[in-house]
Amino acid sequence: MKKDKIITKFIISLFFMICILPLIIISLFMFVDKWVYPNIFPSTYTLKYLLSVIQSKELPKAMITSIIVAVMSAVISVIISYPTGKALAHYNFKGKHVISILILIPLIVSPLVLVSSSHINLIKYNLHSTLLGVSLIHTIFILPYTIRIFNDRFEEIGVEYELQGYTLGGNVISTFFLVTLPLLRVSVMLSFSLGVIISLGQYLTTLIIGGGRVMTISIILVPYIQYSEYQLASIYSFILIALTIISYTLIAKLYKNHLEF
Amino acid sequence: MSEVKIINLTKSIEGKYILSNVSIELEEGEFLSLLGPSGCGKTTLLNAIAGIVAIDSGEIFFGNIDVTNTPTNKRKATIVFQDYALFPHMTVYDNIAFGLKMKKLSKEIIKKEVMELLEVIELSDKINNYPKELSGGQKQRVAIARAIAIKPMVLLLDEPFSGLDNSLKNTMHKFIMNITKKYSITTIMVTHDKNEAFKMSNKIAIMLNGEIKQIDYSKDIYKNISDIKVVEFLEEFNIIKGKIINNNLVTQIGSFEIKEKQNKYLVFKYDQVHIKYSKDKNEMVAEIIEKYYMGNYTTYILMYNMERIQINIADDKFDVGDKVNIEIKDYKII
Amino acid sequence: MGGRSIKKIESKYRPYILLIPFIIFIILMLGSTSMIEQSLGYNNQEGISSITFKYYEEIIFTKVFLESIVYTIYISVVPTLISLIVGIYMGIAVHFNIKRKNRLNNIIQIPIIIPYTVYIFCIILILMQTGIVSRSVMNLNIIDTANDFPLLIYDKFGVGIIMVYVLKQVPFVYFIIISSLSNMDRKYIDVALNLGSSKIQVLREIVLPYLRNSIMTAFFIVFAFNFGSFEAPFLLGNPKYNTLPVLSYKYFISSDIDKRSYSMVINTIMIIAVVILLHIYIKYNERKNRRNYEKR
Amino acid sequence: MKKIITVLLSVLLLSSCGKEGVAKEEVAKEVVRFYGWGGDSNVNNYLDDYIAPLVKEKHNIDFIRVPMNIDEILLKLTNEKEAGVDSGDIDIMWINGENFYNAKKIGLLSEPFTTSIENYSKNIDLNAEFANMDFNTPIEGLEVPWGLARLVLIGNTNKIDELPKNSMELLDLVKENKGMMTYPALPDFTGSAFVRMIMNDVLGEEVMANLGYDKEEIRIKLMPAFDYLNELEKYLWMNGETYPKDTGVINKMYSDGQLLFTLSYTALLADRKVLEGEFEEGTKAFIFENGTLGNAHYLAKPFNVSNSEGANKVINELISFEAQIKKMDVNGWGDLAVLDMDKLNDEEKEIFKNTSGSDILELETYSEVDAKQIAIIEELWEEEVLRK
Repeated sequence: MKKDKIITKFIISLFFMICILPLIIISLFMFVDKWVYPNIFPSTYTLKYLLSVIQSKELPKAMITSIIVAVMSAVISVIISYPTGKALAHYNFKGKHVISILILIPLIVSPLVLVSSSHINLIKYNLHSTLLGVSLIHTIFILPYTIRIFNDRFEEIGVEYELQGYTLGGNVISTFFLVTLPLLRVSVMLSFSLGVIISLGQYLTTLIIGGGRVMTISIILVPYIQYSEYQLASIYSFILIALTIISYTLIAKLYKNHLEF
Repeated sequence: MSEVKIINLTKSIEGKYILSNVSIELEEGEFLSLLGPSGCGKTTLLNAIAGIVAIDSGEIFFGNIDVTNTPTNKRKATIVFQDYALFPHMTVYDNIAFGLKMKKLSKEIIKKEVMELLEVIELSDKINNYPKELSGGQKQRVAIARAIAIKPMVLLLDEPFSGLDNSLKNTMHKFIMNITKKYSITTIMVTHDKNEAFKMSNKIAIMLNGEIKQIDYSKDIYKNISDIKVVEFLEEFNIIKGKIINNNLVTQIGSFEIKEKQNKYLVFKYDQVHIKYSKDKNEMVAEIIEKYYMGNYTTYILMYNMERIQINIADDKFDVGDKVNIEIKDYKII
Repeated sequence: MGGRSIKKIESKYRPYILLIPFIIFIILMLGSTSMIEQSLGYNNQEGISSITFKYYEEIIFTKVFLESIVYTIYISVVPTLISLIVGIYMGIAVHFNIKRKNRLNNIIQIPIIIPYTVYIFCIILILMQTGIVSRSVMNLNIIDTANDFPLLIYDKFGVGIIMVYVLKQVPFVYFIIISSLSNMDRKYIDVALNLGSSKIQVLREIVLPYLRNSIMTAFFIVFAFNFGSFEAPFLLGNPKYNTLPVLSYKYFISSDIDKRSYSMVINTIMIIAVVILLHIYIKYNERKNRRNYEKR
Repeated sequence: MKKIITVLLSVLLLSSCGKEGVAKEEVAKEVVRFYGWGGDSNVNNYLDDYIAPLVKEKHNIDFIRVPMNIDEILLKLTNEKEAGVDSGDIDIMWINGENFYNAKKIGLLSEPFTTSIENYSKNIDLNAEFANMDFNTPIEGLEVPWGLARLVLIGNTNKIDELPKNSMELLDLVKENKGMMTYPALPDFTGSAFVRMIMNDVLGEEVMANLGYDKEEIRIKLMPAFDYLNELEKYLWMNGETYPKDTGVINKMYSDGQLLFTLSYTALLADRKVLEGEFEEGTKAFIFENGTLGNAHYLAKPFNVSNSEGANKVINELISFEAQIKKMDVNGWGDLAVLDMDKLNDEEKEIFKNTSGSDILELETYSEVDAKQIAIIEELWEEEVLRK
């Protein structure tokens, strides 16, 4: 077993380095002024990029918009994927096969196509260039994962608890709130946080559906990545990561103090 | 007026009949066992009575109320699943109180009822524990207490003892018999173990692929047995096939006078046969080929005119190879 | 949980009621079939209303398109296999060797939290010819000028793209493996060991078959994502070698408007390809599950 | 349990008001949304820190800059046109060359509006070629020129003693310094301009002036240029195995010393980067003796502009004398002005003369090819050079 232990420790530390290395590099590049090629550490540092970003009036608005959109898409995704997951796990019905294909379409079809056809639809419902419109388009890319989470959890707990609730006199609503939902609390939290993460990372969807009115952090960030403005890209990347980690740990806290069943 | 009345219940899935014309009638407080091999539809019948599985046709009456189309939460028929399905996120107290909360009773009444039940099942000290902290037997008692709490018209038990070891089974048998008698609850239990059925219930229904082949008081099961498949299922009878010659059933071991024409089998229980050493040559003679010592009785396998006969008797002095003649005390022609 | 006497709830309407939010959402968002229409030549801007397969013929047999198919398969399969192998190895290694898992699990979650675009940016910083790796290699004077450093991004083999996918997807696979291993009963392994099988045999005969289902799921989700993903190949790819989504984007965005139909053709073909793949996957799953069900 | 429901409900409330929040703020103040490429922070700073306060103070208009590439803008407008949106988000869009042709063709642009822009006739030479034709597509008052672009090559004079004056000299230089030069892969805007400049230099301006529109014919006419480019490719960076996506990457490689040359459409980029310390001291911009490619970039309004008045006012400010001069400032953006010398008063002429870069405007420029031909050239380059 000794040899195995070393290899595993090596793999884990390798991966630890790969997960943390990007963070280190990004936080380093935020302050780089000049970094002549061959030397390992930057030649001169500067705060001017950081200050310019902090003072820019777009930043606070973009952060708030990003959070609102992320939370809205997470909520919508949970509301849609809970019943869908249940239907797939606990019932056999005719169109089941088609639905399970439909769910995976957003994962496979190139995002541009989805965005375009949705854009036209959203315009018809006058939802284009609104926070709700952007949250809806983000939901498309969140659903495949969240439906999967609920489907697996429903299959795991089976139908007996729910039926037991009914036979003991509980109606649909009380059984939902007292029996099924508590058992699903973990999945609700997991899907919610996954929704937030995926939404914060979206660019093309927010750009086209948001039409410039919905300015999230990634809208500002991506052009800087594309055109090699490394300092500004690092700063906005750092903000995006910080935003994601904060919302993730907040949600994780919420479900941590409930017993895990 | 019977407490539970089921008339011609049928259910089929993709053309295959799961339940075909099942009819049962129970008085208040009776304990019926649904006995049959696995996959014979007894669990589906139980679920149908509980209202969690839809049926194609037939009626179900609790007392004089027609509950055929009543949704399960209003049907007042509680079921205890095979793995108990105790709500993992609720304490023992909340589990038992669940049904009462649904009836929107006041807190005090619920508390009184639940404490009383906890006394009966002797688990008052486990009131705030979670199901995963209980043993198999304790879980079952809580599940039953939860089912009884709302005073159902009928209690349905789905193979309640399959997960328990033998010693625990006996204690649980007694527990369920007492508690159902104490609250005189009409109970239907599903089991594939015939000893359990005979021991616990006063009525037994033997089910084979979706049909109730025989339904009787436990003591009359053997007396009124009439279906060869039931005989085979009970595995306590020797079955000898014979030919009918002018209203006599002639078999290898003798011919017997018959009443109805279509009967073709001579059946007799393993313990209804006596054997003794054969002195007289021309009497019927059988040879013992196998011998098993079964604890409180001995099983002998005899070959008699190429018919294989099994007998269970207390006497263990016979040996393999002895020649004996047999005497059938009690038999039936089916 | 013991044998389940009842697996599914029988109800004619309830499943459809439960599906209402999903159906409404899909209709609201993807109602218009303009994509498929455009691929068949119908383009209401231009007023071409006749359905023609012209665009299909023109694009399918071109060298660019065929090369792009091969490249897309290469770019989706290679990182998927690497992520699976590394993810499975790590999952098994951690599960059986390391006790204090949660601190580790938090760290390995980080790549899942960091969005794709940020990861692409990090890979650029690390792998570009004047990046971190090149600087360290330079200081060990293995190479003497930046141009000697091999091309790892914008290159033919898409090393940068594969790195991004692997870094993002190994934790995903790892978590699928860890979660399914956590509810695997230890006794299967003890029995196998007791019967004299070596560690390798236990792995091959017991652990991997047990994980087959989650490995299949992980493979499918990761492959499907890589197959259709756009940002990494677009930002890190070589202009000569385009994956299908990038090619479709180039036609979609190109200044020549009626090239957009080519893009729709590509997207439609991709959807068909994946729906077939999905079909096989679901049939495989059902047949396998049905067999397990009967065996019980 | 209760906590989760309260969380979910409060979030829903928060989010619903979020939507109103955005809309309400619109009504109070007048807003003009400027959509354009957002990749260069100097351009962004010019708009955010100079133009926005200027427009706010003069017209009380809130100038909002939205970073969006022109092809995504056209995509958005096409979708909006198909779905019948008559009042969209875009007020001003920053459009360049070949995209104007497509936008005009499928009717994404607004009614002609240049006449209602006061500075248009006041500051710009109305019969200048760039004021009437954009890549050989008649402008017809649909867009206002905002800045002039001259393709310049940028060389590191510390390492090259004599800058090349034509494509042949460039080829020899690149042969000597193998792997120290590259250009962006087409269809990048600057890459495409570089290839066309080489074609003008190799084939001469008359061949480029009448290429016609048939792909095969153009292929034959341009073959010598493709031979030159294939010859050049052997000595390019990574011997032409790959071409970077855009000039951003090439500038970074140049500043890291990987390349001896870079190129840009912003004539003053070299001086600006030297001032910022990103490029070495000896970095000089230069062009070939027979001239370089020049065109303009423009400001246009979409068919569904919501604040047309506000947009006109902002455009008017953008082509005002002060704004154009500030735009040329080497420490800022360094983009050449569209001002017409004769229309300036003496004092303005003085200022204009000694802002650096005004001399570049006198340089000889080739006339641009037609937008449709650019698309064909891009296809041919991919077939003849990239995939060869």
